[in-house]
Amino acid sequence: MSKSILIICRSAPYSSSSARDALDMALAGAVFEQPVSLLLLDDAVLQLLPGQRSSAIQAKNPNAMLGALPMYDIEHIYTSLGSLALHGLQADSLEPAPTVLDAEELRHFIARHEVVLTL
Amino acid sequence: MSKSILIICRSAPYSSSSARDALDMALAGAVFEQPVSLLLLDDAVLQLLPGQRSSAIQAKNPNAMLGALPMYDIEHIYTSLGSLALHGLQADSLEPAPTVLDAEELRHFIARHEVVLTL
Amino acid sequence: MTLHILGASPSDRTTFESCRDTLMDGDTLLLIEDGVYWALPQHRPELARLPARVKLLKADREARGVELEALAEVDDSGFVELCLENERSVSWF
Amino acid sequence: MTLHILGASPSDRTTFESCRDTLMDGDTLLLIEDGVYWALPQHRPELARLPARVKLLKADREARGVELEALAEVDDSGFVELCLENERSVSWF
Amino acid sequence: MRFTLVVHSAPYQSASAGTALRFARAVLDAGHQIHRVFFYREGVHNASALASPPRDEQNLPQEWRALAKEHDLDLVVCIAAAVRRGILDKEEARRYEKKAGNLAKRFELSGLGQLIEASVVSDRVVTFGGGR
Amino acid sequence: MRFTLVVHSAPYQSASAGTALRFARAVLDAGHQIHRVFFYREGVHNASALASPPRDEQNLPQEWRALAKEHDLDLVVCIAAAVRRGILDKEEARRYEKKAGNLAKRFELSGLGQLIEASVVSDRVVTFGGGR
Repeated sequence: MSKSILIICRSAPYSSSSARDALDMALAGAVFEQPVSLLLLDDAVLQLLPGQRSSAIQAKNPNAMLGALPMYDIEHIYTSLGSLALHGLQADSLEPAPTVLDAEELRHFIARHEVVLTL
Repeated sequence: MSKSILIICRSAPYSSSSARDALDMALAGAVFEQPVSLLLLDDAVLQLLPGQRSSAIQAKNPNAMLGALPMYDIEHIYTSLGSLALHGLQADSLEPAPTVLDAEELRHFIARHEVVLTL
Repeated sequence: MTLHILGASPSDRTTFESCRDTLMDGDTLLLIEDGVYWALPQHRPELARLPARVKLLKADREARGVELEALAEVDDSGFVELCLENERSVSWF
Repeated sequence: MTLHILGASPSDRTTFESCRDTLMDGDTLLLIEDGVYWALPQHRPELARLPARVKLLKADREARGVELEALAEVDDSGFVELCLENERSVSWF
Repeated sequence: MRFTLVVHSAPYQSASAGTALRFARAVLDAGHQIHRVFFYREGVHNASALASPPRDEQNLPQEWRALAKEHDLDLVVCIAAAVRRGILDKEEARRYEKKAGNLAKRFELSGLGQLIEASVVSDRVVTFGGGR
Repeated sequence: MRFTLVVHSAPYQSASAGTALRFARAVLDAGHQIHRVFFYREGVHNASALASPPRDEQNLPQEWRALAKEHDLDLVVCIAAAVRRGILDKEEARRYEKKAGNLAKRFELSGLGQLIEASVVSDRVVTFGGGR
């Protein structure tokens, strides 16, 4: 039995444990061989800013782990045009580079998944 | 020894324990005979909406306790014009009716206090 | 069809806008917790422009002293029903 | 003079606007935690319009990968200094 | 129909901890099943055996326990989230050399796999967030 | 100069729990005094003796304890906020008929009066919020 699971994270990398918790959920989904998508909306797009030196605040950088997701068969990290616009970011300056959904694609993307988990 | 203490609360009544915690701080200040002011900004002005029937969610209504503050020599509950405007509220439809500070008054009000505690 | 569950106050515009931008025709938006403040007269015009049906959660609305007026509400069992009527739920907070 | 300490991301406009509206000439605004994202190019014009001096907390800025460019920053001991230079602090979060 | 609930908030942190309990009751009252309630993030504090609210305040850990007893609910607390935050069962207390655990009865520590499994086998999954 | 710090957030709930500790260190490094650190709201979880983070993660309760030991800090946890949330010292554990408390060493439960007193006698009071 299998279900498509969408994980929506909306938090900046160090504001709380949310970014890392979303990653852990995505990895758990992959380990249990479920098709998992990770959608970073709003502040969560800030997880993809390059050059994070989080040792300054004794925190782990979720960015490094986001880059490792393809090893777990999570090939794409999604975000929306609106989230990029919120902070004036360009997809090609982010690491790992996200797959960007426009408004119409975003709506259909959500509707394509059977389970949506937000955090 | 005495210091003027300003407590700024910015939370709606049931979103978390913040509204009740702010009240408890104000009461503690009064019990220890310090001059205390309570400033309700942004969502905190929603604490003053009449007709809250919080038994529906098994919560205590902070509104009732706000009305009892004068008994503790906290005569005024302050808010700002901006906070009323945020939710389109009129001071005279609120209970207890707050003392409303305009932008200029608000700045000076904060600067008049020796200690500012926010929550 | 999707049930969108919005628990954030109108002071959190970013959450509202992200929720709004994912609504499709046929979806339902359920306002719970501080989301019921969207039913204050000040905020209603924005609700009216949404492409989704809007409902309020009764207990949360009553607790917060918000008038129902022309809007629709459901009780907790109606919340469960809405979950069943829709294929999935998305929580916005 | 007051030290305003802003820890909320630009996605929380309500917190920013309340903080902004209480700034007086001579006050200092210290951006900490997710507040350092106000230094992203997108958000700088609003910072530039504030009547207060603006500083960033270095460790928080570095952690989040935000460029300093033309802004001023302080380390943790500078944060302590700012508290002493001002008569009171107000935290916005 | 089978539901799974995901609870992210601690009792005093966000109204959603209370909303989740009300929703669980409504699901059961309507004759549906709850496959699992999964407590994640700050939600792990709903499983504290030590929470001691004043008598006139809602006691969410106690109410979850009572509901679980009545309906034989599966209340699973994410072990990684819990241990970090100081919610331990007896075994974890031993592992980390603490004198005693504080996980309330009827709750069980387990991994995120329990959330994934629940998502797959349930008809509906509802997240109770708050305090991102 | 004398500082008082007010901490409102739990370790994983908000970055501000970590900011508060860094600030405390900077105050002491600069040769100033900390009159008191007052833990309120979810901040009470900084005082958990049971928190057991992975080794490669910051352990805030432990770091507060170490700092308190080194500098003889007064770490006060609001008793009303703590008891509700399941943080109990031995005495409160007895009062509420729990097997054991979980308040870490060097922390002390006391009332909001301790915050008011600290506000009055300190030169500066700084709030570390987050997660309203």
